[in-house]
Amino acid sequence: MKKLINAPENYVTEMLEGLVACHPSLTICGDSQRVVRRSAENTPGKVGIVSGGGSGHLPLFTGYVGQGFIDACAIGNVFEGPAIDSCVDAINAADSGQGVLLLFGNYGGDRMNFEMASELVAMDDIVTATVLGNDDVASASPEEASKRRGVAGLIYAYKIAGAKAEQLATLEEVARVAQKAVDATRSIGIALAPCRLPSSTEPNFQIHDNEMEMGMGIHGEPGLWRSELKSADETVAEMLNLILADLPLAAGDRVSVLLNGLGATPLEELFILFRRANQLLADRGVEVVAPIVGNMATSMEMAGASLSILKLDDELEALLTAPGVCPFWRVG
Amino acid sequence: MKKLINAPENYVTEMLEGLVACHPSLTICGDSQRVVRRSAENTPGKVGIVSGGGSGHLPLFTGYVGQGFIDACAIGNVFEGPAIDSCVDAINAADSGQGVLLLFGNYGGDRMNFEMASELVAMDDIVTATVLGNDDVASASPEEASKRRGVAGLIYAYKIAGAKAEQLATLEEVARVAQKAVDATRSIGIALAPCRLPSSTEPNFQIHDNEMEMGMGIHGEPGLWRSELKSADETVAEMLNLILADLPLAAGDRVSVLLNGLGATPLEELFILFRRANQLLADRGVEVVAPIVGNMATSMEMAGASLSILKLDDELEALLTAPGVCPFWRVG
Amino acid sequence: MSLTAADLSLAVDHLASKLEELEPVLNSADSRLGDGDTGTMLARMGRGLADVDLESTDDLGAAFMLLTKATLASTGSSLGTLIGTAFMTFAKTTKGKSEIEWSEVFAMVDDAVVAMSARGKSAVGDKTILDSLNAIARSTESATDRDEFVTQARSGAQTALDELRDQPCQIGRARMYKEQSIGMDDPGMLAIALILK
Amino acid sequence: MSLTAADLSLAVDHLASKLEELEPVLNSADSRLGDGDTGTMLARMGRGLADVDLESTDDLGAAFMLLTKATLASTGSSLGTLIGTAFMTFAKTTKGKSEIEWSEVFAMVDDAVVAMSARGKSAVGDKTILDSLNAIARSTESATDRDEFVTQARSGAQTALDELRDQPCQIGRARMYKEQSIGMDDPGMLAIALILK
Ligand SMILES: Nc1ncnc2c1ncn2[C@@H]1O[C@H](COP(=O)(O)OP(=O)(O)O)[C@@H](O)[C@H]1O
Ligand SMILES: Nc1ncnc2c1ncn2[C@@H]1O[C@H](COP(=O)(O)OP(=O)(O)O)[C@@H](O)[C@H]1O
Ligand SMILES: [Mg+2]
Ligand SMILES: [Mg+2]
Ligand SMILES: [Mg+2]
Ligand SMILES: [Mg+2]
Repeated sequence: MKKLINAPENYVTEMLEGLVACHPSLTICGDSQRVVRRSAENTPGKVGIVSGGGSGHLPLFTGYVGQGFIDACAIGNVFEGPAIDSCVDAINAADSGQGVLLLFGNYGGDRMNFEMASELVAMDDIVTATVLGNDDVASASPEEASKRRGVAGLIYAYKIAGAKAEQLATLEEVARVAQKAVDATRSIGIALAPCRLPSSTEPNFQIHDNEMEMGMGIHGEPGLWRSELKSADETVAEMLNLILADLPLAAGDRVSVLLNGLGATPLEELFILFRRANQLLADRGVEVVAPIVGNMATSMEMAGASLSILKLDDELEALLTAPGVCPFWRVG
Repeated sequence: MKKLINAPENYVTEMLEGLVACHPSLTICGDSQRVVRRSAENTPGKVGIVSGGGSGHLPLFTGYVGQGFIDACAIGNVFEGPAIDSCVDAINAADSGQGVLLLFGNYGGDRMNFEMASELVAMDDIVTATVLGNDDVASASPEEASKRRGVAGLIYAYKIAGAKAEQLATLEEVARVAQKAVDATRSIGIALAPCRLPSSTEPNFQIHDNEMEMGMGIHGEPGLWRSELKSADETVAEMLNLILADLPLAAGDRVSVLLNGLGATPLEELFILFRRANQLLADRGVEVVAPIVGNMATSMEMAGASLSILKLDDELEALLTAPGVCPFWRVG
Repeated sequence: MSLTAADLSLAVDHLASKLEELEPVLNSADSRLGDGDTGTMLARMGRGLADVDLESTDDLGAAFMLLTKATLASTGSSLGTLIGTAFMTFAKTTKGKSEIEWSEVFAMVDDAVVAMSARGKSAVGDKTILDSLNAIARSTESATDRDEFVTQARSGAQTALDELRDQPCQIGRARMYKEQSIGMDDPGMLAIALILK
Repeated sequence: MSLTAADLSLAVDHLASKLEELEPVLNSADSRLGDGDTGTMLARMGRGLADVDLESTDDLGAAFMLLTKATLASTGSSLGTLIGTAFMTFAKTTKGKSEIEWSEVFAMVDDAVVAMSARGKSAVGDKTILDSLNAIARSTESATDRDEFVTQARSGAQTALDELRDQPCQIGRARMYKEQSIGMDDPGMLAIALILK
């Protein structure tokens, strides 16, 4: 678990400097210098979309700042929510007078800080709406679905809300489709090996050489169960079953599939997993549209993968496949 | 070093199935089923470009099949060259009667097999030209530069040759710019942790917890030196110096920079490394154009990174920035 | 006896040095059920607080507001934001005052618990920092000076820790592992108990 | 005494079972200076060769051509392609013949070395499989039957291995570590020596 870094306290700052140096479409802003916004000027009449979250999950969250995606992102320390100031700065950066959608994962710190930030910007007459990503089926039972954490599936909500905002829809409408995307998305992750916080000398969890953990959280929080390492086909079948128990799919349904790597799992293995997920869905008569395979939401060098499924209707499919471009995802 | 796979002997086949299921722009073809070609029909009058290489390096090699990149790719077993049959099939797939450029890394097996394949297709009157990627400065001294191995920098040659072929240039011209791109590219890699072949139970090399290896090969072949783990800034400075010793750059020069991850190194760290490379080049008055940061050429779950620099002139820059699209790189 | 800006200054110094020392212990407590960052986050917050210039004002409200800002700038974690919320409540109550009686402090802690509970959507009994603060408020009702307050707070925090250890966590991801969380200390509660040791 | 398709069939069976057994040893020999796949690759090649139906023909040339194809289909590694090149040379020499004299085999091996050297852009002395084959050719010049041939080949392969061990590698990446490669066996040479053991 070696790291190619400098002083741990500069980890986030230096990472952001590298990110914007590589991607001129992104700019760091705000007093805190912990906000990334689009370099382009805000589109007049467009609802702004802001996200935020802890560092250590690239491309999530800030890699999805772009046209047809989110407009600004508040960036926290590794695995910590963004500080209130950054949330305020991000909202200000994204606002064009039509209101701002706050679209982020359902984590305590993030929620509290965006809540406080939205109270603060309300004093400047900025209207906000909030939609929380809560796709991780492992993080709470169906009865407590609203307490679930947001994981990789959040990027579907970015894409869909972003496409709606590009149509100059109202804040209410943008929030509606974002919520619809969240409600139609489920994810489940599997972890094989830990990561290490830059400030720490120890991995963030321990797992035996021959074990995997189903449903582990993206920060290494314990999952649903541990078992001995299974084959890719068995693993993905279990993951899919956990999702289908919560999001039933019937023949003729259309879905998008995101087979996401947590960081250290090679693309080869992600494709092997995707292949099986795709076959199993085809066996049920479910059609896969616009699938995504890659490292889209990571936990630094954690090994493992997550499977997300977005159940489509005509509206969601049109927004998912509408043009959009950010550094790590491009459509059209 | 756990793997999410099924039977090791199906690794390559299943990976390819997943790849083309996710990316409809790619199709598996050939008797061997070890060739990936563009799904689109060949452009009449266009020179074909074929590459090939061992598996285990995704997105390299086959992820760069696309418009304005390579047309077909022969796929070997993990870390083995593609078999002759696949090379022949790939050449046939890419040929539109204007000849085919064979553009691949300078590895013994790959070279011999493409050589034999080109002798075989010559009997069917298919004309080929060969350009070998040999960007890895660690793999041979400057005097023996032609013996150097090809690593991540090969993708610059793909992009540049691909853009030239799109202009319906002759085979001679396409080969000329490919060679020019190769000649203007240098790379150096650093490894922190090994990977494991799917068929093996052991990692492919051993390295201590506190060590890194400069110049290690993409298959884990020993590098130039081992030292204790250094900071990101020190590491990238050393890497840059090794490249500059071989490819001198002066104020006013323009280059593209590829900061590539070997598999398990998080994007955060790649951006921290890139930030410093960019600063050091700026300090010398060198301008960085169209940089790339990401996992573009990997060794499965190996931890580490490589730095590639392409020195530009007007022709190379125009071709590098010309439109092109494949599953893992898009310009314009 | 009253609490002044000088007491606050002393308390902050103690807090910062304790948090530096407790970093590994608290990280490892958090890593059992959470993400293992409680210690690092609190140590960073402690450094942020230590940097605040409390000499510049006699107004306790202004001093607490400086501490609030330092806390909220240093982190965006749940715990940090809740601590910032507590400081903000203290700032409101003490606005314009240069001292308050130690006997009034427990009521301020009660107010903080109410504000934190609203912000955190959590309640006393969920096995969080709220239980520690609530227990501190109860145990310090009779305190009239600093020494009494600290002694009573210490025992309150320890009692809460001991009493809730065998309860399941009700908040955050740890909620999913009710069984597993039984017998383990909540890292936030542990932090408060150890700071007062 | 002459070499027939039946001898070839026996030799292939021996080769395949030996290669299966040697997989870990050869991988680890390769991992010291190369990429650690020599054993796995050769074992796969062995399985490909074992699948060839040599009963179907008496023509040694046709039999060697089947072996060539099986080799080249099973791998694209340097070593595999060089072995395929050797089989192809044997196929050319023995085309249309159902037997050849054991005393002629060394000359066939010499031809193979020439073809492999051209394909591999390498030479005897570079510390590769070429050195083993060259040594085998030299040591078997006087062999007149299978037993003599095998015994002499075994000693030739072993002598080459012993003589070149302390030479530096001149081919592939190992070339860069001339110092390091001194004292280590080339995995291809080791494979030949162990197969003949
Ligand atoms: N909603 C909440 N209400 C009350 N206390 C909470 C809440 N969320 C977290 N805490 C407290 O914060 C501690 C965890 O802090 P920390 O590790 O910094 O949070 P994070 O979950 O953001 O990593 C818990 O031990 C608990 O005492
Ligand atoms: N150009 C060459 N000429 C002669 N022998 C070679 C050449 N390249 C490789 N070899 C032989 O092949 C062996 C390596 O085989 P293998 O591990 O399969 O190759 P790769 O380098 O493709 O992984 C070496 O030990 C050497 O004997
Ligand atoms: Mg945290
Ligand atoms: Mg190899
Ligand atoms: Mg925590
Ligand atoms: Mg090898």
